[in-house]
Amino acid sequence: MKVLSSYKEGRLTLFFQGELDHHEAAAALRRITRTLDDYLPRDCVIDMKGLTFMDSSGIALILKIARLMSETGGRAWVENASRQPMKVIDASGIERLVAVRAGTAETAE
Amino acid sequence: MKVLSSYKEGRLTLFFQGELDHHEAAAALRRITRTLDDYLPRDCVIDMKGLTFMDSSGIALILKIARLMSETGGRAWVENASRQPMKVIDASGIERLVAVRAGTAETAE
Amino acid sequence: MKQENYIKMEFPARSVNEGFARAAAAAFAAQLDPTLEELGDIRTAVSEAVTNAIVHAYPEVMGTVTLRLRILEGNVLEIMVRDRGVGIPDVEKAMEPMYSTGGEERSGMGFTIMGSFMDGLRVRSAPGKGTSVTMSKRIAVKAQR
Amino acid sequence: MKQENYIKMEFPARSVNEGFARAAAAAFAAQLDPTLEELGDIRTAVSEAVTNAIVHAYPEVMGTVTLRLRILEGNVLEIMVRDRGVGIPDVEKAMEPMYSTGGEERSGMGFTIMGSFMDGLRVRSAPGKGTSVTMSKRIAVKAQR
Ligand SMILES: Nc1ncnc2c1ncn2[C@@H]1O[C@H](COP(=O)(O)OP(=O)(O)O)[C@@H](O)[C@H]1O
Ligand SMILES: Nc1ncnc2c1ncn2[C@@H]1O[C@H](COP(=O)(O)OP(=O)(O)O)[C@@H](O)[C@H]1O
Repeated sequence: MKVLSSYKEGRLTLFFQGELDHHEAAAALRRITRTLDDYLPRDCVIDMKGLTFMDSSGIALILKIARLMSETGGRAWVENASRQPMKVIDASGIERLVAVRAGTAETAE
Repeated sequence: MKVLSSYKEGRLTLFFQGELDHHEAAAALRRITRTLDDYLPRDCVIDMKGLTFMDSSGIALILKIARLMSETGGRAWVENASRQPMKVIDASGIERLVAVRAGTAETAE
Repeated sequence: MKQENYIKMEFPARSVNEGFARAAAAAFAAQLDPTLEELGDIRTAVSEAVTNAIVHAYPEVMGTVTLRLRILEGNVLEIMVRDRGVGIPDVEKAMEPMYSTGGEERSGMGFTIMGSFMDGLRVRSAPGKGTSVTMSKRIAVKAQR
Repeated sequence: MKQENYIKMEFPARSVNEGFARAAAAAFAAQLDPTLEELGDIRTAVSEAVTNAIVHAYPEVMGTVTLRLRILEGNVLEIMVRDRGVGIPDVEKAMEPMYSTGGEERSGMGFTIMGSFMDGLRVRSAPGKGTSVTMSKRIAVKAQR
Protein backbone atom coordinates (compact mmCIF):
# COMPACT_ATOMS: atom_id res chain seq x y z
CA MET A 1 0.00 0.00 0.00
CA LYS A 2 1.10 3.52 -0.80
CA VAL A 3 -0.14 6.80 0.61
CA LEU A 4 0.48 9.90 -1.49
CA SER A 5 -0.61 13.29 -0.26
CA SER A 6 -1.29 16.77 -1.53
CA TYR A 7 -2.00 19.94 0.44
CA LYS A 8 -3.84 23.05 -0.62
CA GLU A 9 -5.44 25.85 1.39
CA GLY A 10 -6.04 23.98 4.60
CA ARG A 11 -7.06 20.74 2.91
CA LEU A 12 -4.85 17.66 2.96
CA THR A 13 -5.76 14.89 0.57
CA LEU A 14 -4.42 11.41 1.23
CA PHE A 15 -4.42 9.14 -1.81
CA PHE A 16 -4.61 5.51 -0.75
CA GLN A 17 -3.21 3.09 -3.33
CA GLY A 18 -2.97 -0.67 -3.44
CA GLU A 19 -4.18 -3.02 -0.71
CA LEU A 20 -4.91 -1.91 2.84
CA ASP A 21 -4.82 -4.72 5.36
CA HIS A 22 -3.49 -5.21 8.89
CA HIS A 23 0.04 -5.78 7.60
CA GLU A 24 0.03 -2.41 5.84
CA ALA A 25 -2.06 -0.39 8.29
CA ALA A 26 0.47 0.24 11.04
CA ALA A 27 3.13 1.69 8.75
CA ALA A 28 0.50 3.72 6.92
CA LEU A 29 -0.76 5.19 10.19
CA ARG A 30 2.76 6.25 11.19
CA ARG A 31 3.29 8.04 7.89
CA ILE A 32 -0.13 9.67 8.00
CA THR A 33 0.29 10.86 11.59
CA ARG A 34 3.55 12.53 10.59
CA THR A 35 1.90 14.21 7.61
CA LEU A 36 -0.99 15.47 9.74
CA ASP A 37 1.49 16.87 12.27
CA ASP A 38 3.37 18.63 9.48
CA TYR A 39 0.37 20.34 7.91
CA LEU A 40 -2.20 20.54 10.72
CA PRO A 41 -4.89 20.70 8.03
CA ARG A 42 -8.47 21.85 8.56
CA ASP A 43 -9.86 19.12 6.29
CA CYS A 44 -8.44 15.70 5.58
CA VAL A 45 -9.77 13.89 2.52
CA ILE A 46 -9.12 10.17 2.32
CA ASP A 47 -9.20 9.54 -1.40
CA MET A 48 -9.65 5.82 -2.08
CA LYS A 49 -9.66 5.92 -5.86
CA GLY A 50 -6.50 3.83 -6.10
CA LEU A 51 -7.36 1.41 -3.31
CA THR A 52 -7.97 -2.06 -4.75
CA PHE A 53 -8.59 -3.84 -1.47
CA MET A 54 -9.44 -2.97 2.12
CA ASP A 55 -10.55 -5.03 5.10
CA SER A 56 -11.62 -4.00 8.59
CA SER A 57 -8.07 -2.85 9.36
CA GLY A 58 -8.91 0.02 7.00
CA ILE A 59 -11.98 0.81 9.06
CA ALA A 60 -9.79 1.15 12.16
CA LEU A 61 -7.41 3.39 10.21
CA ILE A 62 -10.19 5.68 8.96
CA LEU A 63 -11.61 6.02 12.48
CA LYS A 64 -8.15 6.82 13.82
CA ILE A 65 -7.58 9.54 11.23
CA ALA A 66 -11.02 11.02 11.99
CA ARG A 67 -10.13 11.05 15.68
CA LEU A 68 -6.76 12.72 15.07
CA MET A 69 -8.46 15.37 12.94
CA SER A 70 -11.18 16.11 15.48
CA GLU A 71 -8.52 16.52 18.18
CA THR A 72 -7.27 19.58 16.33
CA GLY A 73 -10.76 20.79 15.44
CA GLY A 74 -10.62 19.50 11.87
CA ARG A 75 -12.71 17.05 9.86
CA ALA A 76 -11.96 13.97 7.83
CA TRP A 77 -14.00 12.21 5.19
CA VAL A 78 -13.72 9.46 2.63
CA GLU A 79 -14.05 9.91 -1.13
CA ASN A 80 -13.98 7.80 -4.26
CA ALA A 81 -14.09 4.38 -2.63
CA SER A 82 -14.46 1.73 -5.28
CA ARG A 83 -16.73 -1.23 -4.90
CA GLN A 84 -14.89 -3.58 -2.55
CA PRO A 85 -13.78 -0.92 -0.01
CA MET A 86 -17.24 0.66 -0.20
CA LYS A 87 -18.84 -2.65 0.66
CA VAL A 88 -16.59 -2.98 3.72
CA ILE A 89 -17.47 0.58 4.75
CA ASP A 90 -21.17 -0.16 4.34
CA ALA A 91 -21.00 -3.38 6.34
CA SER A 92 -19.14 -1.72 9.19
CA GLY A 93 -21.61 1.14 9.55
CA ILE A 94 -18.92 3.82 10.11
CA GLU A 95 -20.88 6.27 8.03
CA ARG A 96 -22.47 7.36 11.30
CA LEU A 97 -19.01 8.47 12.47
CA VAL A 98 -17.20 9.58 9.32
CA ALA A 99 -18.67 11.11 6.19
CA VAL A 100 -18.33 8.98 3.09
CA ARG A 101 -18.82 10.84 -0.15
CA ALA A 102 -19.72 8.62 -3.02
CA GLY A 103 -17.28 9.11 -5.86
CA THR A 104 -17.69 8.09 -9.45
CA ALA A 105 -14.44 6.16 -9.37
CA GLU A 106 -15.35 2.60 -10.26
CA THR A 107 -12.20 2.09 -12.26
CA ALA A 108 -9.90 0.99 -9.49
CA GLU A 109 -11.42 -2.46 -9.07
CA MET B 1 -6.83 -19.87 -22.44
CA LYS B 2 -8.58 -18.72 -25.58
CA VAL B 3 -7.71 -19.37 -29.21
CA LEU B 4 -9.12 -16.95 -31.75
CA SER B 5 -8.44 -17.43 -35.43
CA SER B 6 -8.54 -15.53 -38.69
CA TYR B 7 -8.07 -16.85 -42.22
CA LYS B 8 -6.95 -15.01 -45.31
CA GLU B 9 -5.55 -16.28 -48.62
CA GLY B 10 -4.21 -19.59 -47.44
CA ARG B 11 -2.93 -18.28 -44.14
CA LEU B 12 -4.56 -19.18 -40.86
CA THR B 13 -3.56 -17.12 -37.85
CA LEU B 14 -4.20 -18.55 -34.40
CA PHE B 15 -4.26 -15.94 -31.63
CA PHE B 16 -3.33 -17.50 -28.30
CA GLN B 17 -4.68 -15.60 -25.31
CA GLY B 18 -4.30 -16.13 -21.57
CA GLU B 19 -2.34 -18.96 -19.94
CA LEU B 20 -1.31 -22.10 -21.78
CA ASP B 21 -0.59 -25.03 -19.48
CA HIS B 22 -1.29 -28.76 -19.46
CA HIS B 23 -4.83 -28.18 -18.18
CA GLU B 24 -5.64 -25.94 -21.13
CA ALA B 25 -3.59 -27.65 -23.83
CA ALA B 26 -5.77 -30.67 -24.60
CA ALA B 27 -8.93 -28.65 -25.23
CA ALA B 28 -6.95 -26.10 -27.26
CA LEU B 29 -5.49 -28.85 -29.44
CA ARG B 30 -8.97 -30.24 -30.18
CA ARG B 31 -10.25 -26.85 -31.25
CA ILE B 32 -7.15 -26.12 -33.32
CA THR B 33 -7.25 -29.50 -35.08
CA ARG B 34 -10.84 -28.81 -36.07
CA THR B 35 -9.94 -25.37 -37.39
CA LEU B 36 -7.02 -26.77 -39.41
CA ASP B 37 -9.31 -29.42 -40.88
CA ASP B 38 -11.83 -26.75 -41.85
CA TYR B 39 -9.41 -24.45 -43.64
CA LEU B 40 -6.54 -26.73 -44.70
CA PRO B 41 -4.30 -23.63 -44.74
CA ARG B 42 -0.94 -23.38 -46.46
CA ASP B 43 0.54 -21.36 -43.57
CA CYS B 44 -0.37 -21.44 -39.93
CA VAL B 45 0.80 -18.53 -37.78
CA ILE B 46 0.74 -19.03 -34.03
CA ASP B 47 0.41 -15.48 -32.75
CA MET B 48 1.35 -15.33 -29.06
CA LYS B 49 0.82 -11.62 -28.50
CA GLY B 50 -1.97 -12.25 -25.97
CA LEU B 51 -0.32 -15.19 -24.22
CA THR B 52 0.63 -14.23 -20.67
CA PHE B 53 2.01 -17.61 -19.63
CA MET B 54 3.19 -20.83 -21.23
CA ASP B 55 5.02 -23.87 -19.93
CA SER B 56 6.39 -26.93 -21.72
CA SER B 57 2.84 -28.07 -22.47
CA GLY B 58 2.86 -25.20 -24.96
CA ILE B 59 6.02 -26.57 -26.54
CA ALA B 60 4.25 -29.89 -27.12
CA LEU B 61 1.29 -28.03 -28.61
CA ILE B 62 3.45 -26.00 -31.00
CA LEU B 63 5.28 -29.13 -32.17
CA LYS B 64 1.97 -30.90 -32.70
CA ILE B 65 0.60 -28.04 -34.81
CA ALA B 66 3.80 -27.99 -36.86
CA ARG B 67 3.45 -31.73 -37.45
CA LEU B 68 -0.20 -31.43 -38.50
CA MET B 69 0.73 -28.66 -40.92
CA SER B 70 3.63 -30.56 -42.46
CA GLU B 71 1.35 -33.58 -43.00
CA THR B 72 -0.64 -31.49 -45.47
CA GLY B 73 2.44 -29.88 -46.99
CA GLY B 74 2.03 -26.61 -45.06
CA ARG B 75 4.18 -24.69 -42.60
CA ALA B 76 3.67 -23.31 -39.10
CA TRP B 77 5.58 -20.68 -37.21
CA VAL B 78 5.40 -18.67 -34.02
CA GLU B 79 5.11 -14.89 -33.83
CA ASN B 80 4.94 -12.17 -31.20
CA ALA B 81 5.86 -14.26 -28.19
CA SER B 82 6.28 -12.03 -25.17
CA ARG B 83 9.03 -12.49 -22.66
CA GLN B 84 7.95 -15.47 -20.56
CA PRO B 85 6.77 -17.70 -23.45
CA MET B 86 9.88 -16.69 -25.43
CA LYS B 87 12.11 -17.80 -22.59
CA VAL B 88 10.41 -21.20 -22.52
CA ILE B 89 10.81 -21.49 -26.28
CA ASP B 90 14.50 -20.59 -26.00
CA ALA B 91 15.14 -23.07 -23.19
CA SER B 92 13.45 -25.88 -25.08
CA GLY B 93 15.41 -25.39 -28.27
CA ILE B 94 12.45 -25.96 -30.60
CA GLU B 95 13.67 -23.24 -32.88
CA ARG B 96 15.50 -25.98 -34.74
CA LEU B 97 12.11 -27.52 -35.56
CA VAL B 98 9.72 -24.59 -35.83
CA ALA B 99 10.45 -21.04 -36.95
CA VAL B 100 10.05 -18.43 -34.27
CA ARG B 101 9.78 -14.89 -35.55
CA ALA B 102 10.58 -12.29 -32.99
CA GLY B 103 7.71 -9.86 -32.61
CA THR B 104 7.73 -6.48 -31.02
CA ALA B 105 4.89 -7.41 -28.69
CA GLU B 106 6.23 -6.94 -25.21
CA THR B 107 2.92 -5.64 -23.90
CA ALA B 108 1.27 -8.89 -23.02
CA GLU B 109 3.33 -9.61 -19.94
CA MET C 1 -16.33 -38.68 -12.20
CA LYS C 2 -16.75 -35.15 -10.88
CA GLN C 3 -14.63 -34.92 -7.77
CA GLU C 4 -14.58 -32.39 -5.02
CA ASN C 5 -11.56 -30.13 -5.11
CA TYR C 6 -9.75 -28.66 -2.14
CA ILE C 7 -6.59 -26.93 -1.11
CA LYS C 8 -5.06 -26.92 2.32
CA MET C 9 -2.37 -24.43 3.29
CA GLU C 10 -0.27 -23.93 6.35
CA PHE C 11 1.86 -20.88 7.12
CA PRO C 12 3.34 -19.02 10.09
CA ALA C 13 1.11 -16.46 11.82
CA ARG C 14 3.01 -13.53 10.35
CA SER C 15 1.24 -10.49 9.00
CA VAL C 16 3.17 -10.63 5.71
CA ASN C 17 1.11 -13.73 4.90
CA GLU C 18 -2.24 -11.92 4.97
CA GLY C 19 -1.87 -10.76 1.40
CA PHE C 20 -0.65 -14.18 0.33
CA ALA C 21 -3.64 -15.89 1.94
CA ARG C 22 -6.26 -13.85 0.14
CA ALA C 23 -4.44 -14.03 -3.20
CA ALA C 24 -4.19 -17.82 -2.90
CA ALA C 25 -7.86 -18.06 -1.94
CA ALA C 26 -8.84 -15.95 -4.93
CA ALA C 27 -6.70 -18.10 -7.23
CA PHE C 28 -8.43 -21.24 -5.98
CA ALA C 29 -11.91 -19.73 -6.11
CA ALA C 30 -11.35 -18.73 -9.74
CA GLN C 31 -12.37 -22.21 -10.90
CA LEU C 32 -15.95 -21.46 -9.76
CA ASP C 33 -16.02 -18.54 -12.20
CA PRO C 34 -16.99 -15.94 -9.60
CA THR C 35 -17.86 -12.36 -10.49
CA LEU C 36 -15.44 -9.61 -9.43
CA GLU C 37 -17.82 -8.81 -6.59
CA GLU C 38 -17.94 -12.40 -5.35
CA LEU C 39 -14.15 -12.58 -5.57
CA GLY C 40 -13.92 -9.38 -3.53
CA ASP C 41 -16.20 -10.88 -0.88
CA ILE C 42 -14.04 -13.99 -0.67
CA ARG C 43 -10.80 -12.02 -0.45
CA THR C 44 -12.28 -9.85 2.29
CA ALA C 45 -13.60 -12.72 4.41
CA VAL C 46 -10.32 -14.64 4.13
CA SER C 47 -8.37 -11.53 5.05
CA GLU C 48 -10.51 -11.00 8.18
CA ALA C 49 -10.26 -14.57 9.42
CA VAL C 50 -6.55 -14.98 8.69
CA THR C 51 -5.76 -11.60 10.23
CA ASN C 52 -7.60 -12.62 13.40
CA ALA C 53 -5.48 -15.75 13.71
CA ILE C 54 -2.35 -13.66 13.15
CA VAL C 55 -3.31 -10.81 15.48
CA HIS C 56 -5.16 -12.54 18.31
CA ALA C 57 -4.32 -16.25 18.46
CA TYR C 58 -0.65 -16.20 19.36
CA PRO C 59 0.23 -13.36 21.73
CA GLU C 60 3.33 -15.18 23.03
CA VAL C 61 4.61 -17.67 20.49
CA MET C 62 4.87 -17.79 16.70
CA GLY C 63 2.19 -20.30 15.75
CA THR C 64 0.85 -21.52 12.46
CA VAL C 65 -2.37 -20.86 10.60
CA THR C 66 -4.20 -23.41 8.48
CA LEU C 67 -6.38 -22.26 5.61
CA ARG C 68 -8.47 -24.82 3.81
CA LEU C 69 -10.72 -24.14 0.84
CA ARG C 70 -13.13 -26.72 -0.50
CA ILE C 71 -15.58 -26.82 -3.30
CA LEU C 72 -18.80 -28.45 -2.20
CA GLU C 73 -21.79 -29.55 -4.20
CA GLY C 74 -23.96 -26.79 -5.61
CA ASN C 75 -21.09 -24.45 -6.48
CA VAL C 76 -20.42 -23.72 -2.82
CA LEU C 77 -17.02 -22.53 -1.64
CA GLU C 78 -16.17 -23.44 1.93
CA ILE C 79 -13.36 -21.63 3.71
CA MET C 80 -11.90 -22.84 6.98
CA VAL C 81 -9.28 -20.91 8.94
CA ARG C 82 -7.83 -22.65 11.96
CA ASP C 83 -5.26 -21.80 14.60
CA ARG C 84 -3.96 -23.62 17.67
CA GLY C 85 -3.79 -20.44 19.69
CA VAL C 86 -5.30 -19.01 22.86
CA GLY C 87 -8.93 -19.44 21.79
CA ILE C 88 -11.92 -17.19 22.47
CA PRO C 89 -13.52 -17.35 25.94
CA ASP C 90 -16.92 -16.03 24.84
CA VAL C 91 -17.56 -16.53 21.12
CA GLU C 92 -20.97 -14.89 21.14
CA LYS C 93 -19.59 -11.71 22.66
CA ALA C 94 -16.57 -11.75 20.33
CA MET C 95 -18.91 -11.79 17.35
CA GLU C 96 -20.74 -8.63 18.38
CA PRO C 97 -20.05 -5.61 16.17
CA MET C 98 -17.37 -3.29 17.58
CA TYR C 99 -16.24 -5.79 20.21
CA SER C 100 -12.47 -6.06 20.16
CA THR C 101 -9.65 -6.92 22.52
CA GLY C 102 -7.19 -5.61 19.97
CA GLY C 103 -6.91 -1.95 20.87
CA GLU C 104 -7.01 1.00 18.53
CA GLU C 105 -5.62 -0.72 15.49
CA ARG C 106 -8.59 -3.12 15.38
CA SER C 107 -12.15 -2.08 14.64
CA GLY C 108 -14.00 -5.04 16.12
CA MET C 109 -15.81 -5.45 12.80
CA GLY C 110 -14.04 -8.58 11.54
CA PHE C 111 -16.72 -11.14 12.35
CA THR C 112 -19.45 -8.74 11.28
CA ILE C 113 -17.85 -8.40 7.86
CA MET C 114 -17.28 -12.16 7.53
CA GLY C 115 -20.95 -12.69 8.35
CA SER C 116 -22.22 -10.13 5.90
CA PHE C 117 -19.92 -11.11 3.00
CA MET C 118 -20.44 -14.87 3.27
CA ASP C 119 -23.61 -17.00 3.33
CA GLY C 120 -22.55 -19.09 6.32
CA LEU C 121 -20.24 -18.42 9.29
CA ARG C 122 -19.48 -20.82 12.13
CA VAL C 123 -16.92 -20.13 14.85
CA ARG C 124 -15.70 -22.85 17.16
CA SER C 125 -13.17 -22.11 19.84
CA ALA C 126 -11.76 -23.61 23.00
CA PRO C 127 -9.62 -21.48 25.32
CA GLY C 128 -6.05 -22.71 25.25
CA LYS C 129 -6.73 -24.97 22.29
CA GLY C 130 -7.47 -22.71 19.38
CA THR C 131 -10.12 -21.39 17.06
CA SER C 132 -11.64 -22.48 13.78
CA VAL C 133 -13.75 -20.26 11.58
CA THR C 134 -15.73 -21.94 8.82
CA MET C 135 -17.43 -19.86 6.18
CA SER C 136 -19.33 -20.78 3.05
CA LYS C 137 -20.57 -18.96 0.01
CA ARG C 138 -22.59 -20.15 -2.92
CA ILE C 139 -21.18 -18.82 -6.16
CA ALA C 140 -23.91 -18.04 -8.65
CA VAL C 141 -23.67 -20.14 -11.80
CA LYS C 142 -23.41 -17.76 -14.70
CA ALA C 143 -25.04 -18.11 -18.03
CA GLN C 144 -22.37 -18.52 -20.69
CA ARG C 145 -20.61 -15.18 -20.62
CA MET D 1 13.88 -11.29 15.09
CA LYS D 2 13.89 -11.97 11.37
CA GLN D 3 12.23 -15.32 10.87
CA GLU D 4 12.12 -17.60 7.92
CA ASN D 5 8.76 -17.67 6.18
CA TYR D 6 7.16 -20.64 4.46
CA ILE D 7 3.94 -21.90 3.05
CA LYS D 8 2.92 -25.50 2.65
CA MET D 9 0.02 -26.50 0.43
CA GLU D 10 -1.69 -29.75 -0.33
CA PHE D 11 -4.18 -30.37 -3.12
CA PRO D 12 -5.51 -33.22 -5.27
CA ALA D 13 -3.52 -34.13 -8.38
CA ARG D 14 -6.06 -32.56 -10.72
CA SER D 15 -5.03 -30.47 -13.69
CA VAL D 16 -7.35 -27.63 -12.69
CA ASN D 17 -4.94 -26.97 -9.79
CA GLU D 18 -1.95 -26.20 -12.04
CA GLY D 19 -3.02 -22.61 -12.47
CA PHE D 20 -3.78 -22.30 -8.79
CA ALA D 21 -0.36 -23.63 -7.81
CA ARG D 22 1.62 -21.13 -9.86
CA ALA D 23 -0.60 -18.22 -8.81
CA ALA D 24 -0.17 -19.14 -5.14
CA ALA D 25 3.58 -19.51 -5.59
CA ALA D 26 3.78 -16.10 -7.25
CA ALA D 27 1.72 -14.54 -4.44
CA PHE D 28 4.10 -15.97 -1.86
CA ALA D 29 7.23 -15.03 -3.79
CA ALA D 30 6.00 -11.44 -4.03
CA GLN D 31 7.43 -10.68 -0.57
CA LEU D 32 10.95 -11.08 -2.01
CA ASP D 33 10.18 -8.23 -4.41
CA PRO D 34 11.05 -10.19 -7.57
CA THR D 35 11.19 -8.63 -11.01
CA LEU D 36 8.53 -9.63 -13.54
CA GLU D 37 11.12 -11.87 -15.15
CA GLU D 38 12.00 -13.62 -11.89
CA LEU D 39 8.30 -14.07 -11.16
CA GLY D 40 7.83 -15.58 -14.61
CA ASP D 41 10.68 -18.02 -13.95
CA ILE D 42 9.11 -19.08 -10.64
CA ARG D 43 5.66 -19.52 -12.16
CA THR D 44 7.13 -21.59 -14.97
CA ALA D 45 9.19 -23.88 -12.74
CA VAL D 46 6.26 -24.47 -10.36
CA SER D 47 3.98 -25.20 -13.30
CA GLU D 48 6.42 -27.80 -14.66
CA ALA D 49 6.94 -29.62 -11.39
CA VAL D 50 3.28 -29.59 -10.34
CA THR D 51 2.16 -30.70 -13.80
CA ASN D 52 4.58 -33.62 -13.63
CA ALA D 53 3.06 -34.77 -10.34
CA ILE D 54 -0.42 -34.42 -11.84
CA VAL D 55 0.38 -36.09 -15.18
CA HIS D 56 2.86 -38.80 -14.26
CA ALA D 57 2.68 -39.67 -10.56
CA TYR D 58 -0.80 -41.15 -10.26
CA PRO D 59 -1.79 -43.14 -13.33
CA GLU D 60 -4.34 -45.21 -11.38
CA VAL D 61 -5.53 -43.33 -8.31
CA MET D 62 -6.27 -39.72 -7.46
CA GLY D 63 -3.39 -38.74 -5.22
CA THR D 64 -2.34 -35.49 -3.62
CA VAL D 65 0.44 -33.06 -4.39
CA THR D 66 2.37 -31.10 -1.77
CA LEU D 67 3.90 -27.76 -2.67
CA ARG D 68 6.11 -26.04 -0.16
CA LEU D 69 7.77 -22.68 -0.59
CA ARG D 70 10.36 -21.37 1.83
CA ILE D 71 12.39 -18.26 2.09
CA LEU D 72 15.94 -19.05 3.03
CA GLU D 73 18.77 -16.78 4.05
CA GLY D 74 20.24 -14.62 1.32
CA ASN D 75 16.92 -13.88 -0.39
CA VAL D 76 16.66 -17.43 -1.69
CA LEU D 77 13.31 -18.96 -2.58
CA GLU D 78 13.14 -22.72 -2.23
CA ILE D 79 10.34 -24.64 -3.93
CA MET D 80 9.56 -28.25 -3.12
CA VAL D 81 6.98 -30.31 -5.00
CA ARG D 82 6.26 -33.76 -3.65
CA ASP D 83 3.98 -36.60 -4.59
CA ARG D 84 3.42 -40.10 -3.18
CA GLY D 85 3.01 -41.62 -6.61
CA VAL D 86 4.72 -44.20 -8.81
CA GLY D 87 8.16 -42.64 -8.70
CA ILE D 88 10.81 -42.46 -11.41
CA PRO D 89 12.88 -45.60 -12.10
CA ASP D 90 15.82 -43.74 -13.66
CA VAL D 91 16.00 -40.11 -12.61
CA GLU D 92 19.08 -39.30 -14.68
CA LYS D 93 17.41 -40.50 -17.84
CA ALA D 94 14.14 -38.74 -16.98
CA MET D 95 16.02 -35.47 -16.72
CA GLU D 96 17.43 -35.68 -20.24
CA PRO D 97 15.95 -33.14 -22.67
CA MET D 98 13.15 -34.61 -24.83
CA TYR D 99 12.83 -37.73 -22.72
CA SER D 100 9.18 -38.35 -21.92
CA THR D 101 6.89 -41.26 -21.13
CA GLY D 102 3.91 -38.97 -21.59
CA GLY D 103 3.15 -39.33 -25.28
CA GLU D 104 2.45 -36.58 -27.73
CA GLU D 105 0.95 -34.11 -25.31
CA ARG D 106 4.24 -33.90 -23.38
CA SER D 107 7.44 -32.42 -24.74
CA GLY D 108 9.96 -34.02 -22.39
CA MET D 109 11.31 -30.55 -21.63
CA GLY D 110 9.93 -30.11 -18.12
CA PHE D 111 13.09 -30.86 -16.15
CA THR D 112 15.21 -28.98 -18.67
CA ILE D 113 13.10 -25.86 -18.16
CA MET D 114 13.13 -26.22 -14.37
CA GLY D 115 16.92 -26.51 -14.50
CA SER D 116 17.39 -23.50 -16.72
CA PHE D 117 14.90 -21.21 -14.92
CA MET D 118 16.07 -21.98 -11.39
CA ASP D 119 19.51 -21.84 -9.77
CA GLY D 120 19.24 -25.25 -8.14
CA LEU D 121 17.31 -28.42 -9.01
CA ARG D 122 17.34 -31.68 -7.07
CA VAL D 123 15.12 -34.65 -7.87
CA ARG D 124 14.67 -37.53 -5.47
CA SER D 125 12.49 -40.46 -6.33
CA ALA D 126 11.79 -44.01 -5.23
CA PRO D 127 9.68 -46.28 -7.44
CA GLY D 128 6.36 -47.01 -5.74
CA LYS D 129 7.00 -44.36 -3.11
CA GLY D 130 6.94 -41.04 -4.89
CA THR D 131 9.00 -38.14 -6.10
CA SER D 132 10.19 -34.86 -4.67
CA VAL D 133 11.58 -32.02 -6.72
CA THR D 134 13.41 -29.27 -4.86
CA MET D 135 14.36 -26.08 -6.65
CA SER D 136 15.92 -22.88 -5.45
CA LYS D 137 16.41 -19.44 -6.86
CA ARG D 138 18.17 -16.43 -5.46
CA ILE D 139 16.10 -13.29 -5.96
CA ALA D 140 18.29 -10.29 -6.64
CA VAL D 141 17.96 -7.60 -3.98
CA LYS D 142 16.90 -4.45 -5.74
CA ALA D 143 18.04 -0.97 -5.04
CA GLN D 144 15.10 1.09 -3.81
CA ARG D 145 12.85 1.21 -6.85
N1 LIG E 1 -8.42 -16.53 16.05
C1 LIG E 1 -8.68 -15.87 17.21
N2 LIG E 1 -8.03 -16.20 18.35
C2 LIG E 1 -8.29 -15.55 19.51
N3 LIG E 1 -9.19 -14.54 19.62
C3 LIG E 1 -9.87 -14.17 18.52
C4 LIG E 1 -9.66 -14.80 17.26
N4 LIG E 1 -10.49 -14.23 16.37
C5 LIG E 1 -11.18 -13.29 17.04
N5 LIG E 1 -10.82 -13.24 18.33
C6 LIG E 1 -11.40 -12.35 19.37
O1 LIG E 1 -12.63 -11.83 18.90
C7 LIG E 1 -12.59 -10.40 18.88
C8 LIG E 1 -13.44 -9.84 17.78
O2 LIG E 1 -12.91 -10.20 16.52
P1 LIG E 1 -13.25 -9.32 15.23
O3 LIG E 1 -14.74 -9.13 15.14
O4 LIG E 1 -12.61 -9.94 14.06
O5 LIG E 1 -12.62 -7.90 15.53
P2 LIG E 1 -11.08 -7.42 15.65
O6 LIG E 1 -10.18 -8.44 15.03
O7 LIG E 1 -11.06 -6.13 14.92
O8 LIG E 1 -10.82 -7.26 17.12
C9 LIG E 1 -11.12 -10.07 18.82
O9 LIG E 1 -10.83 -8.78 19.30
C10 LIG E 1 -10.51 -11.17 19.69
O10 LIG E 1 -10.66 -10.87 21.05
N1 LIG F 1 6.37 -36.70 -10.41
C1 LIG F 1 6.70 -37.67 -11.30
N2 LIG F 1 6.28 -38.94 -11.09
C2 LIG F 1 6.58 -39.92 -11.97
N3 LIG F 1 7.30 -39.72 -13.09
C3 LIG F 1 7.75 -38.48 -13.36
C4 LIG F 1 7.47 -37.40 -12.50
N4 LIG F 1 8.06 -36.29 -12.99
C5 LIG F 1 8.67 -36.67 -14.13
N5 LIG F 1 8.50 -37.99 -14.37
C6 LIG F 1 9.06 -38.76 -15.50
O1 LIG F 1 10.11 -38.01 -16.09
C7 LIG F 1 9.84 -37.79 -17.49
C8 LIG F 1 10.42 -36.47 -17.94
O2 LIG F 1 9.78 -35.39 -17.30
P1 LIG F 1 9.79 -33.94 -17.97
O3 LIG F 1 11.18 -33.59 -18.35
O4 LIG F 1 9.09 -33.00 -17.06
O5 LIG F 1 8.97 -34.11 -19.31
P2 LIG F 1 7.42 -34.42 -19.59
O6 LIG F 1 6.62 -34.11 -18.36
O7 LIG F 1 7.09 -33.50 -20.71
O8 LIG F 1 7.34 -35.85 -19.97
C9 LIG F 1 8.34 -37.90 -17.59
O9 LIG F 1 7.91 -38.21 -18.89
C10 LIG F 1 8.05 -39.03 -16.59
O10 LIG F 1 8.34 -40.29 -17.15
